[in-house]
Amino acid sequence: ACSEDPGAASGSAADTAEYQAVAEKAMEPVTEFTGPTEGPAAQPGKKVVFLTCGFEAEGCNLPGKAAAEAGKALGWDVKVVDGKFDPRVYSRTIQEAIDDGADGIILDAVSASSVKGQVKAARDAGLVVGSYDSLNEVSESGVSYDVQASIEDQGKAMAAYMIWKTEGATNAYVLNSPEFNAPYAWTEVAQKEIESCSSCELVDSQDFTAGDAATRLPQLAVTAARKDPNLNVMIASYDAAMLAAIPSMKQAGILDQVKVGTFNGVSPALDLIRKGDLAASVGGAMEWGTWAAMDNMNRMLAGEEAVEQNVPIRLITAENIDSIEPGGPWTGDIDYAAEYQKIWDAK
Amino acid sequence: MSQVPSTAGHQPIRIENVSKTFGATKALRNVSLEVAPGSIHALIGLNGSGKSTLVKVMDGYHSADEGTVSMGEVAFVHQDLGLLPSLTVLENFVIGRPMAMRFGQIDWKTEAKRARNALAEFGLENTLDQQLASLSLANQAIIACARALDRSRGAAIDSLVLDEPTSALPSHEIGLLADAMKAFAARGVGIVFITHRLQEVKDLADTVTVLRNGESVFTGPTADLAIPDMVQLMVGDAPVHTTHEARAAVRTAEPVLSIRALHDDTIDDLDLDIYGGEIVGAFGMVGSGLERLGALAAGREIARAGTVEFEGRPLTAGDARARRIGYVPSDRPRRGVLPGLTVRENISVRSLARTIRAGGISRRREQALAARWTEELSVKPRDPEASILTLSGGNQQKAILGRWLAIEPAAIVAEEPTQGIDVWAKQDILRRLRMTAETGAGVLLTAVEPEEIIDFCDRVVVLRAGRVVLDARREDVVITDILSAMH
Amino acid sequence: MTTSSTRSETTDVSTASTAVPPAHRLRAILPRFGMVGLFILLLVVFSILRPVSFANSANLRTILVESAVLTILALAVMIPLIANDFDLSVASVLGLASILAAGLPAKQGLPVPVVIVAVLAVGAVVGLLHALLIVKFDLPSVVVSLGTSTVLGGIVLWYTGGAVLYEGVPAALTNLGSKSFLGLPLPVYYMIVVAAVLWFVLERRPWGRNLYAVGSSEVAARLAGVNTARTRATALIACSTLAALAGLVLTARVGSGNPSISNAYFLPAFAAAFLSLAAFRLGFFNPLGVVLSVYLLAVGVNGLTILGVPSWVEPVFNGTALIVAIGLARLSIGKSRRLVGA
Amino acid sequence: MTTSSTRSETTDVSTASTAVPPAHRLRAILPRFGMVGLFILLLVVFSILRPVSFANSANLRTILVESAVLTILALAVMIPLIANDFDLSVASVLGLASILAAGLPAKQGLPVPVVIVAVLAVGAVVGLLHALLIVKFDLPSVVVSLGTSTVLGGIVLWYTGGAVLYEGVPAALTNLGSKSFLGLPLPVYYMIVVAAVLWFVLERRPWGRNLYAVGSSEVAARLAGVNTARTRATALIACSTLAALAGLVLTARVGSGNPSISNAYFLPAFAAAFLSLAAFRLGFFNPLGVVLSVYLLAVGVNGLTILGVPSWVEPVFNGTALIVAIGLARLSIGKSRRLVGA
Ligand SMILES: Nc1ncnc2c1ncn2[C@@H]1O[C@H](COP(=O)(O)OP(=O)(O)OP(=O)(O)O)[C@@H](O)[C@H]1O
Ligand SMILES: Nc1ncnc2c1ncn2[C@@H]1O[C@H](COP(=O)(O)OP(=O)(O)OP(=O)(O)O)[C@@H](O)[C@H]1O
Ligand SMILES: O[C@@H]1[C@H](O)[C@H](O)CO[C@H]1O
Ligand SMILES: [Mg+2]
Ligand SMILES: [Mg+2]
Repeated sequence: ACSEDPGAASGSAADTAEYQAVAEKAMEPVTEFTGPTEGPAAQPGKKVVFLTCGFEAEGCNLPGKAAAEAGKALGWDVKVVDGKFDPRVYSRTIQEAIDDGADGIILDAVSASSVKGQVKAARDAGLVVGSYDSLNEVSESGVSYDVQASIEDQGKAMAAYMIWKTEGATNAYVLNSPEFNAPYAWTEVAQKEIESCSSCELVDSQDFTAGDAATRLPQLAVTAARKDPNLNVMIASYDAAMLAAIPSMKQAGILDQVKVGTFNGVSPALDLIRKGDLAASVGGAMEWGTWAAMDNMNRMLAGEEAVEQNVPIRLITAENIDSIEPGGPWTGDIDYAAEYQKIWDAK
Repeated sequence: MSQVPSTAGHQPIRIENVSKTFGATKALRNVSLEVAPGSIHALIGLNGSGKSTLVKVMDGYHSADEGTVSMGEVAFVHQDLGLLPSLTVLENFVIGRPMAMRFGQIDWKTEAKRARNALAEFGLENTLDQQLASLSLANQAIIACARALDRSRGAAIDSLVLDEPTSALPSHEIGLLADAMKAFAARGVGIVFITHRLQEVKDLADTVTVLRNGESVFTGPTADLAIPDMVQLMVGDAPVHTTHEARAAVRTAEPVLSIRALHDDTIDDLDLDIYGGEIVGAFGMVGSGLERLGALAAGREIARAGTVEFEGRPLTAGDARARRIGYVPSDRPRRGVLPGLTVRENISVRSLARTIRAGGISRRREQALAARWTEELSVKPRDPEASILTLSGGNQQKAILGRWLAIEPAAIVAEEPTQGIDVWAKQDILRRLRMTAETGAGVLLTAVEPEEIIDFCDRVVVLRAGRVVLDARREDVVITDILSAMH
Repeated sequence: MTTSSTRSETTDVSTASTAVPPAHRLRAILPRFGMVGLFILLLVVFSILRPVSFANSANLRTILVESAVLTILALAVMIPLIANDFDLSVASVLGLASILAAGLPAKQGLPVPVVIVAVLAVGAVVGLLHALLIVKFDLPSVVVSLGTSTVLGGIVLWYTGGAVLYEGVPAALTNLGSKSFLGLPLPVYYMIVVAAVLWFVLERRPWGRNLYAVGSSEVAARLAGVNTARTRATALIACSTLAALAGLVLTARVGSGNPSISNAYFLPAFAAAFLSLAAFRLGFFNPLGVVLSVYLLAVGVNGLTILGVPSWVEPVFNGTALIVAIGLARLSIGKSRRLVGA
Repeated sequence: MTTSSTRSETTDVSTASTAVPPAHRLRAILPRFGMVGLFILLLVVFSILRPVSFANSANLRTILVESAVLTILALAVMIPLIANDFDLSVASVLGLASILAAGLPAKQGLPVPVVIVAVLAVGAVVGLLHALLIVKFDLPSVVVSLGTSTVLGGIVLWYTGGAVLYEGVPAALTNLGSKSFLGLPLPVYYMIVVAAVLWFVLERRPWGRNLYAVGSSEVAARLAGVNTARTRATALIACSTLAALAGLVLTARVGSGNPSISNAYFLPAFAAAFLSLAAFRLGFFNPLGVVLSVYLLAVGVNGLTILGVPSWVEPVFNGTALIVAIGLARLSIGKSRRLVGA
């Protein structure tokens, strides 16, 4: 690409200012609970299967743990399943849930279209099929509801921060994971945002799968930067994807050249931000989101409609990392659990 | 059993003045041979006399330089039977030929009936479902013959040619095969069989042909020949009683190897002592126990019962001491050579410890060692880096012997030490073994053909039916004593 | 070759003398059905422990259908194994086939019948290539198929860009995977047909005899008049074609094509094939044994899951079962024959 | 069987007559270094095409270090292969070792030196188990190691719950993977030491010769007085222990333990081991050949990536290289010997 020519046009202070504004807004802590305040009490004795994309991705492992806790709070029999990124495991799990007479299933980062048949079968069998962090279409034969932190806000926040920090001279390399709807959408938004910045350039983008995270991505990330000395930004669909790549990049001395940004705000990503190895991670309050998905499950099992849960997001960077408790993910800054507990305990 | 009426329509085998040369070797010199339908014709001769070549010419493996071969449908059973150990007898029977089909599947009923008929005359009709490997070698050989015949059902078979069909068989099983051959002959099938067992010739054949150096030196009724006569014919004018170069065998007081009450597959209560400094030649036919003796005496295998004492202490399974006993197996290609490795590696495999310098094998010393023994045993080509498989059998044989001479062994057990080795190399090797003996090592040589090595032994023993039936100082016996003790 | 034949040789001799008394005969028959016994035992135990959740037709149906694809693949692996050829590429062929089954209609807009033919053809071509390299050029099957496997993985990556294909997989195709007949989903029938046909050609047709003959000793088989080259070649082709069929069924069932699916199938397919050494024809790879093996493991895993054991128990169960089974096979056939040769 | 001997005999004979002229000698030597030539060629070509981005010390350093772990693992695979034993579990051992290296300090709070010893011990124990099952009980190595591999996978799942272990990997450990000496990261040195030691014991110690002898013909080696059982056993133990070392280095380098990392190492490790058949000692597995193979592929892939070829080219390149290499090996050693036996 034109990357070989030295000085890419740099944006003026004016337009980076608005990017800065967007970023700084997204960096502010969450102050109040934006979710629903009333709803049906916990439906007793429900059996729910929480199917995660795979424990190996911290962004699925974390919701899995949260689902178990929410289950306890609801007094439900919740089974959390490691999907191993394998559609066969997905479909077998759904099938077993049906056979086992479960009341509901929640897909976490699992695309309903990759298991159309089973999802339809589940709906036909009268199960509620919820969807969290999976960006699934709600329909008769598809999922019953979909909980998702704002795609737009997350993508924009990432792009804005990078453009700001590179003074509008962003040369970005994007790692997309088409395997997962939500992360793909986040990077897509970020990508559009960068392309819309006149002084920025999208150098290249590559697709990858969860299986590549620990194997192909380290090499790929390093060579991508080597290939193009002007590269200064790398954005990947989700934290877990880059966790193994960053040590390699660091050793190759590439982190001095390239700012890495990812999504989810899971604990190991935050540690990397503290070390200065990761520039930014946009969190979608994953535990909160999981509780929200469980709340909608409870509503539908009570025969009510699912509601918008307004799961918050936050851009986490060196600037605001100190405001977050070490040793854990970004939780949403406030006690969301207590809020849902209130609803569920109500008589 | 001479011509039976039923032989009408069967064609005889007629071989006229066939000659075959391999480079320098005149394998066959205008050999003529006629085999009448229903007759059993024995073909005998020393190793390398041309028997197999004649067979190979008949089945077209070789084409004759001169002469003509005319024969009808002939079935061949080669030394290896071409059977499949892990399949059943029935499967072996049908494999490799068009099978009877019914409703698109193998018609096992018909095939079984066919096989049963073919095997009935040998009382093997009930083995159809057994795994071949579970049958005795004799029965396997019979099945190979029956199969060969059965194959040519279509064009009624005229003759059956068997190359050393009995050599793999323990003596007590040969009877079965003999009866089988008689049965075929009774059907009017002409039979040619090659053997080294002269008693078989007497028992089975009506006609015998003796080959010597590729020449047919006798053809006639078996009745006209006594076993010693056959031996005489095979050996030729070479004096049967060669004068033995007198030698003061300096024998150690205590035996190096001392075998006591040994019992195993073909071995039945065998005792034998081998002293340091002497060369013992053990002879016997296949099945006499000879083929087991070597591995047991060398401590490579442990007998079912009885002991082999080495330097006063019994050898146990995996006994490290056994590595000071050299062992040259008769089955050179499979059990002797390390295929794919170089001559150097084949020779040095047991001597590496002594080539170590500064903690590592010194290439220089190893090459020196290999070079020395290729020289001493005149291995051709003189190239230690050549792959062992590019050497002729005899040269491979020399290299393997070198492997053991190189470790200055306490004892050497060599099976068929001269197999495939030409007469000069033979002198080298045996002289080498003598030198080793003179260093105080005990040497045990085993051979099916006494002529090969007898003159280099201090003591000869003969095995029959698994025990020692003759044990004498070399000078006290003549070769015919040994041959008759063997048969 | 030399090694393997050496071993078998020495044993003929050793076993030659041992006769076979009828009592011993029985003891030789029984082990063949040990695995059937174990299978039934598992069914009974789980049915007692979980009469509702395990022993209900729905669950058993799930077990049947969920393992149909694996069974077809394991049967494919088994074929060349009989002749001591390893095809390490089956899982990748399944992967490519599954991707094409999803992509050809969606991306290239081909009609389903054409897609089916095309996918099977691709499998056959891979098999043909294997035959050429392994049989004609005498290259080791492990290495060749490892190579082709890697290349096929690359082709999948190229075709999918690493993304799961699920848009536009036509109902005409997914119906073939989801519709039922007499209460059983179609894939179960495909599996049954494949197993039955294989059993027939291996047990009842000359080709099968020849294949086992080659496995017993290629040289001896050739001497006996078997066209060993053609036999091995057809085995390799059949293997790849069946693997493609498995991929086709997978996509029809799941309704999507996943670029990294093959990993999940590689080891289980071989495990089931090897397990068959311990069932019915002891020491021989055999189709019924393969089917039994797959379902033995499937029932075990399903039952354990329903009992609520954690998921790590599954691989531990599978691996242990494999080792125990091969150990029993060795015990019952004795040290005589080598069980697997490459 | 006598057959195959006659055959080998006849082949001897046929070749026996042909003397060895020096010209022919040269033609026999050259192919050994074909792969070195190809390696250099690749380096040159990429340096010309991408003088800046490829041919800079930083990039070459990356290539060196990123493949160090794979090299150690491939060397491990190679050892039992020399004696015709397949250890399919190496990748799983690497996986377990890597997980333990991350988990033992983090979860159990063990000090790093203890962790290192413990992890290597685990490897050795797996090897011991293999020796017992494969050598003592005479079970096929492919099946046994497939079984243990599956079980080890289960243990990893049990220990990690399927999640990646990030927290609490001590700096004392990660330093061993990230610190540099004379400009080269430590893992490179580990790899070099392992390769050098292996080269020495295989080429310069009797043990190595015995191992090759067993590979050439176990029976003949045993009759020649080689303790074949002990030789095979030690080879299997060395293999697993080295695989554990590889896992240790991996964690030290990446700073986390990934439960499914083994998938990624399984095939590449075997590919490199097989490729060594085509370098230096043609037709023999050899350590220098393994190292060269890994880096030949690594350079090819790195160069291609820098040229900007799409990622699917990588596996296609690897697979093709493997097949071509084994083909050349066959061409240059002739049909006489089999290249791989199991
Ligand atoms: N293909 C060949 N090339 C060269 N020489 C050969 C070949 N076949 C046989 N010979 C030689 O011809 C001679 C006769 O060999 P042949 O195998 O016929 O002997 P034989 O009588 O069968 O011996 P044995 O009793 O050991 O079987 C031997 O000197 C042998 O070396
Ligand atoms: N299977 C066979 N088919 C045809 N001929 C054979 C066969 N085996 C051996 N020969 C021939 O038999 C002869 C003896 O075999 P051997 O391997 O001993 O070679 P050789 O001539 O004795 O070599 P040297 O005497 O130099 O050791 C050889 O000339 C060989 O050509
Ligand atoms: O957010 C989740 C997690 O990041 C997971 O790792 C991949 O799927 C995404 O949807
Ligand atoms: Mg002969
Ligand atoms: Mg000779």
